[in-house]
Amino acid sequence: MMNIHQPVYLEDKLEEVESSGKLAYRSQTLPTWCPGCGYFSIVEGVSKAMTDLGLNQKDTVCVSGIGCASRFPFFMNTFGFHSLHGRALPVATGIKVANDDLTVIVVGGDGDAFAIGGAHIPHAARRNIDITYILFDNGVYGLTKGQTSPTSIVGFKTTTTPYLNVDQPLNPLMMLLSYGASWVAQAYAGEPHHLTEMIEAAVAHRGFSYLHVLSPCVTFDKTSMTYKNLGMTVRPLPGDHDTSDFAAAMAAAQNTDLPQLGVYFAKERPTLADGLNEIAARAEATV
Amino acid sequence: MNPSESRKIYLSENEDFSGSQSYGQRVVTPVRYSTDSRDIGWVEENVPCQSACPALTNIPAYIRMITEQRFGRSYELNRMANVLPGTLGRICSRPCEAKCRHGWPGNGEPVAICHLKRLAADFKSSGHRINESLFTPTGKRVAVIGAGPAGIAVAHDLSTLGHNVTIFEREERSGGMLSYGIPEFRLPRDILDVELQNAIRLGVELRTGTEVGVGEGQVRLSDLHAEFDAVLMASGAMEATPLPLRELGDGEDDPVRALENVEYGLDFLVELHRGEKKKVGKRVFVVGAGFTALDCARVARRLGGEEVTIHLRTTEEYIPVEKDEIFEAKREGVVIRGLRTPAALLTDDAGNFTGVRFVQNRLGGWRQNGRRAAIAIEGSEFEEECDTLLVAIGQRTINDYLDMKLDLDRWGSVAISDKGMTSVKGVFAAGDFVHGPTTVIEAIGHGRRIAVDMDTWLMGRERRKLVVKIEPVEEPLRERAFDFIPRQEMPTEETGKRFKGLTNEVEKGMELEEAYEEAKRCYLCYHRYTIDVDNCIYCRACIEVAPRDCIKLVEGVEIKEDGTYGNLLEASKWDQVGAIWIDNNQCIRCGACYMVCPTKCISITKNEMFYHDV
Amino acid sequence: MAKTEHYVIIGNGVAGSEAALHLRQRDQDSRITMVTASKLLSINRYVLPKIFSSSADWRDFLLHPPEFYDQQRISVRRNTWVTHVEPEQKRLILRHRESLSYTKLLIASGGGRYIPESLSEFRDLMLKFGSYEEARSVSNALPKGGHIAMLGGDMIGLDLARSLVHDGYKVTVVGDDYLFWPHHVDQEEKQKFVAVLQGMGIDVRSGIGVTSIEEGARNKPARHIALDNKETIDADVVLSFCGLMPSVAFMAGAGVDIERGVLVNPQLQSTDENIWAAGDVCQIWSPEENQYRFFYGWENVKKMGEIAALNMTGGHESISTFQDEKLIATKTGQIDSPFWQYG
Amino acid sequence: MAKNAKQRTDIQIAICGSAGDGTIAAGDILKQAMAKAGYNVIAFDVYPPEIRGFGKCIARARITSEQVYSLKSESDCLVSLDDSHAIPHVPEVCKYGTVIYEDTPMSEMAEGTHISSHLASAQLPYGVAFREISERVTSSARSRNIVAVGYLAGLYDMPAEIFHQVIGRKFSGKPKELTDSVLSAFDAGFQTGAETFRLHFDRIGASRSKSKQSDLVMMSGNAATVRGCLDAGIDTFFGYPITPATTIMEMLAREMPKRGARLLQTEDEISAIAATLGAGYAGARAATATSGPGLALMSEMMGLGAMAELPAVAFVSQRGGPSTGMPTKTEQSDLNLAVFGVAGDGQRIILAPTNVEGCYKCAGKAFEMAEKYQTPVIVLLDLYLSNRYEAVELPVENPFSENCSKPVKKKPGKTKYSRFKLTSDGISPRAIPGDEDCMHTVTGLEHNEQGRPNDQPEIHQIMSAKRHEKLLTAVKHPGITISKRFGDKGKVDVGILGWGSTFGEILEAMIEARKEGIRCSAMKVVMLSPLPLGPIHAFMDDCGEVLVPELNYEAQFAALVTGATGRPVHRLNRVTGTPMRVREILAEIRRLAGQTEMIAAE
Repeated sequence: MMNIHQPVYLEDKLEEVESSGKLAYRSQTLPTWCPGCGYFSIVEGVSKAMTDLGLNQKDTVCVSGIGCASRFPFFMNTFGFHSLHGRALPVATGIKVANDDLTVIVVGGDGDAFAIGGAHIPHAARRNIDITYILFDNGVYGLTKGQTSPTSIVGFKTTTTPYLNVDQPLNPLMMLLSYGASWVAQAYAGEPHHLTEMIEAAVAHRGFSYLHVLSPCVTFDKTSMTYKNLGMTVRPLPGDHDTSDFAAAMAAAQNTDLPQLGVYFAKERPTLADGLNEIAARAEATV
Repeated sequence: MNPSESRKIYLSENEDFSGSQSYGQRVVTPVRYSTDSRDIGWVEENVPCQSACPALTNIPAYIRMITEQRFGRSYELNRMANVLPGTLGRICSRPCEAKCRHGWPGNGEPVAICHLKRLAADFKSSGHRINESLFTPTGKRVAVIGAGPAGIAVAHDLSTLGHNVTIFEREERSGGMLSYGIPEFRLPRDILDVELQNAIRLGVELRTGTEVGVGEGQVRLSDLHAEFDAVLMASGAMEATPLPLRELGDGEDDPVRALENVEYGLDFLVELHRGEKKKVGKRVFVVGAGFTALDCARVARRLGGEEVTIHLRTTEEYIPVEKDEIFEAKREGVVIRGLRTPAALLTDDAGNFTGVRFVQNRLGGWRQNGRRAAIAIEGSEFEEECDTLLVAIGQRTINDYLDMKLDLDRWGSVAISDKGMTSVKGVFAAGDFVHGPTTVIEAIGHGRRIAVDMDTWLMGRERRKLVVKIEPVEEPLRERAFDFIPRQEMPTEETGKRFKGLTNEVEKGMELEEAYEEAKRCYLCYHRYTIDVDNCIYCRACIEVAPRDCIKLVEGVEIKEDGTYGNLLEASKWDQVGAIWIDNNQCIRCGACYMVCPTKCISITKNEMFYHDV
Repeated sequence: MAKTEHYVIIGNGVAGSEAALHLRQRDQDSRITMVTASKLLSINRYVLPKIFSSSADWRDFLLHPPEFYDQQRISVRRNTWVTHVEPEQKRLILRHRESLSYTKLLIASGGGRYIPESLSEFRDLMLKFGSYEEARSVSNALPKGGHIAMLGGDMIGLDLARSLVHDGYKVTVVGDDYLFWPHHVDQEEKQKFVAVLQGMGIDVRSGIGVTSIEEGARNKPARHIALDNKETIDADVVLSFCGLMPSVAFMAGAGVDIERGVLVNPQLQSTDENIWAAGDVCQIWSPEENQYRFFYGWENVKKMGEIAALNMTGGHESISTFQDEKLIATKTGQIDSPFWQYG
Repeated sequence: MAKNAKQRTDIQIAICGSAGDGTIAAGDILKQAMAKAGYNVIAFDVYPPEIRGFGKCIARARITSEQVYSLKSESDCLVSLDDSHAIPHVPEVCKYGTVIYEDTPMSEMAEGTHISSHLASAQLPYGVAFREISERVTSSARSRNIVAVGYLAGLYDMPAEIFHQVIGRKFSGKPKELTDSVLSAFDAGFQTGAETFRLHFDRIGASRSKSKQSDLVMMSGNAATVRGCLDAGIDTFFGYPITPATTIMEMLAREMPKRGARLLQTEDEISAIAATLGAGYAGARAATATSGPGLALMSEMMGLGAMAELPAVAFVSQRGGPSTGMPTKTEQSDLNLAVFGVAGDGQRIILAPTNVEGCYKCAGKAFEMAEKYQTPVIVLLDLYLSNRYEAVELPVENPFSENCSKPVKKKPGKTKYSRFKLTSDGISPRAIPGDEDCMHTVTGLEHNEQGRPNDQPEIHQIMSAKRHEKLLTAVKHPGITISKRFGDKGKVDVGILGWGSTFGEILEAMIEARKEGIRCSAMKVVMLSPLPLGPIHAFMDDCGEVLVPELNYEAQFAALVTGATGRPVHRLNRVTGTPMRVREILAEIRRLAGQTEMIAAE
């Protein structure tokens, strides 16, 4: 906390925020998440990233399913689609296929993604649809008041695992890497600066980009993925990490005890649109 | 000064004293000294007790020391601003308590700041040693006229700054009004004398029994001016204001001085404390509304006055005396009657004083000093009998004893410049001598500022400057439950025992436990909670745990003319929320937000404002 | 169209209630709000002594039934304290931090029990008898035929004493300075009136002071009083009746003139043109006597409520007729006082 | 309490706050404690869909000495934990009723935003420093709700020690400091309440009569459902969280492992019902629980269950629809989905209890029926019933049979086992994996007696008939009342036909109407598919007019009855998301009884 004795003057800060333009990406509705929720950093991160990338609000669609994180589109001043539980990716696929020029950002939680919607992710990833999937992982069901989720740790006590969770949690990074996602990274809600950088890079990536965000649930998780625990364990990926090395990415993704933040893997390859264009081209060729 | 100018001072490298805390390249404690108008403005606005104190006593700091049981340190923190803590802890007029955040609507009662000051003095160890930071001797010589609170404060400060000081005092003892005006049952003399002695022990020469004037055996101002590098006038306001009687013709003698059993309260007290034997009759009237009037009445009760009545021009509501003091006087049997002004003093055929003719008043408009005017009602005169009359309607300064002509202001007091100097180069003035009768703490506070001005003039550069020392605090030091501790009452002597002599102190002092409890009540307003906007994710976790309406979604802030901040402009819509900000005016320093912030973007700093040696 | 007035009345005693009625009669379109610290609608406090002789609940002491207020469109904000008045903004700040704006304000907050400073340290050992709740706690603390000691002996207290003696309780009055307050009686008259009280069965100890009040010993009545003539009194309940102290603490800093009470002209208007005062809280300028003075007694207070209402709605009437304020020895050898005459 | 022991008790207390104020938790402690103290309690909580945020929560509890059937429309006491939400509810407080509110708000309030300015003259104000008391005792404002409960208990002379037990149990397993802190908040509130000068006239009087043997237990409809499952010997449960059914799984998750039974939270409703059918196939008593949207997802699997004749129990707690609708509001609009929501002719058994005790009965009987009739059984609850609390008396003896499966009588090995053998009652003897020589395959395809896929016209005709006819015998299933008539016997002017949670209000309205001299009676129908047509016909024959009140817009039950009987009925439909009001039903009864002028006279 060496910045502690740097003076902070409200007037200067307000001026800075005002002139950055990030407020233009927010809707007028105050987010309804529990105070302290890591999900607040979504709006903050996406707004800042969109500001920095200079994205036009009207050309952007935010899509989500059902869950705490999926409230996100309501708090953004962009096009939004709040769809059904687990079905955000199919909706986003439809939008992207219909209009390739749109920037589509899908936001979801761990339950929405890996439980009911688990079947959809592999397909979105392998098709390399040019969308950004920001997954806020808090390891618990918040909207239904605290049940176990696919990323809950073994030994986690919830209302449906009163004798402690015995199921191994998923490793989403390894899953996504193995599903063939072309850009995979990890960030932490407690480090908003880094999160913003990652969102910027994810949106800038051409193809399916998956950003895994560790985000504490302050209401239903007092023991495992808390700010305190994560704050002590997260660290950056080593400086010499090679983002084109799949094996290195898989190896880094295995370290779940000390989650590493940064870009694990990035590789350009043809997108769904490219494929559709290619099919169109082949079809044309048969005429 | 426009805001940008006052802020530039802070930006200049020379004014940042942080370097003085370094050891090699490593900063030992991340302390910063700021002279930025926004930081000074913050303290003035947010530490209401300190800014209400004419001496700028660092009140939260010394109260905090009491909770840490460091009474000596607490006493020293007091002494940095006010050289007589044990004394002021008993008789201060407490402008701080009137402004205390704990006393704001809805917050309960103010912290007993004054009593705590006394308790720090009471409880400090018998082996306590005083800290002074000393400058090297300058060889300059300064004469101080008057050993009252202002004179003592200046003498002390100038002596630590390395100057050679001599005090000239008319009376046999130093202390001025403290020694001669305040009764011992409010201020024991052993405590006063030790503190006075400590204030001037660093090489100050005290010449008591030495009167400045033009008469035989008196010291002349012009001689002092010639002999010393600088002279300070601090002879106070020791002349009683004459009683204006409606029915007194022009040129008639002042009947207060002419009649037996009629006397000015100030003279009554001064003579009493010089050791003269004073007597009062059974039925005593006191006219006047200040501390002196109250003291006269209470002394009169102790000297055998059975029916002691204070007569006010206005009403109890509007007199500048602590409510506690009024209550104690009433407990001692003093009666207070309002809305009456003496019109004439009555005598019998033999010319003996028999009573007073009063005129009934009604309340008039507000006067500039925040008091009410009283307007006499024509034809409403009535008479009341009494044996002794004490008149204590005010005091004034006199300067006709000087052999040099000093320019006067329109109220007849000596005029001084921004830099404390009179119209004569090298002659300064401080305290009641300048302002007329005020309070002890105002005299001390003014004295300290004049001392800095005198030093600057003597040395040709500023060697002491008002700064804010900003220091990080690791954790909140309070709990919300502390806010519900009731104000601890000062135990007082039983009324029956009070009248055994004049020296039995009425306020008996608190027990150690009560002192801790009272100290815990302090909000520690000098703690400043700041949000790092860059790192904030606007999650409102802090607002959720806030005990009151103290953290706000903000879209702007008022900037005042002097560059300090005014009110926060709150935002209700998400796209206008520029920052989440802590309204330090509402903040009661419970620390709940600090504990809960997920991105650790809230920091606490201790902001202490004082005169710093450059 | 003229702006609708909002009359706010602080206090729901006789003056406040009377004023509310007259305000409604005079101004049908206005809003009327009464603010009171009590949890109850206005109680007829003059019949409170009946609490000792009947099993009635608070509804039987109401001045008007709840429906009355609904019909008259008078909102009574109970359990509500005013902490200060801001005449410039024309609003009140309530203790629970809500504001309440008015166009015209009537202060009828009455008087609270005054305890002389010399007795203040025994404050907690003396019960109050101003409100229904206080009266109920006195009646709960007093066993059948029990002994009640009254310090002071003002007319309010003597009224209660009369009633208690009638109901078979033992009453001792210890008083000198405040005996017969607010009537001024000289020593000779005092002797005469004390004799009347004695005749009623009230034990009056005149000219004697109280040294201390303590909790009673085991198996003794709850209170033990030591007198300065070395006598002692054991009583179940101690009440002090040393006159009233106007309840004006909330007016501090408002800029409206106050001495002991709110200072008003004979039209009951204070020094703020939108603020009036009536009842035991106001000190009225008396041109004849050239001074501000209090007027007590049911008839007077009621009249003040009416006149305040008249003047708040545009009238210009002065307080002129008052009940005779003298303490009277009646032909039948009894005594009478405006305090004891109520409807 | 002894001083009022002879007085009847009928007090309704409403606690209103914002989500996050602990309103529901406060109401829970109150009703648990009062049931434990021996009172009849009916309670129902209303809360918003967000976890936190700013939605309104109300917990209402009616505490009585006599048996009653619904909440009153007027409460005797309102506790406000959030004035903005509570102010609209002030008018529901009766004359001389009390309003208890926060007297030390956190911030300055605009004029008219404090509840004290909204009280009618005849309502009694009790301002309490909830926040300050909580902060003083626990250093945090979080326990305001507990202080409020304590205050209520103190004010109404409720037994503090029972509250202590309830709080202790509620916080068991939590750190001791937390429990102590909550208890001290309760005590501080209690003391304040006990010291408060009382102006109100309603008192906690006698508890319920001691005629019955066992203790009353305070439980919600969902809890009773769970008890029914457990008493019926549930083996497995698969579920997916959805309001308002989630608590069934939560409670089972606590209880089942204790008995060696297994519960799994699956990834969605589709896999939940699939797993339930799989477990049923394997011979387990298996169930799932969901709400309307989940039932919609399960429709496909329900069809499989009907086709493959697999036992499964689905508890469906209805909420406001269609689609996501109003997750925390009650409605009875999934009747059509439950009855008709399937691809093809896929009838199944549907039970709809009318009160908390009925939840227990229907839950247990559902397992018997599923097993006996080899079909999915839907127990149709709704949010008002799931979350409503009543003090119920559970039978001392377990009323459910352990095994109702029609056993395979043939000696194994002699003839080939036909899983779907045609019998006179349509029920085939059923074997499960593990039974010797009874191997077979179940399928969603149409199949013959052996279970082999077969789409011959006559097979589909015969098998369809078999699957429907076997269900008709369910109306005679022993030990369950599937319909019942209340009120006047013989010919009546007005008859009210009701189902589900609304029947409580129907009963209260019918009782009121009879007091007014209207001849009327009411009939509840518990089995909605297949309908008990005999009793329904008999009832309708006796009634001049028939009224069907229900909480849906489309009059689904009225249409069902009309369709089945061919007789017209009067419909009364409300979709406010709240229970139907007694006075609305009463007004309709009066109207139908030709007494409209009486209403006008009022």
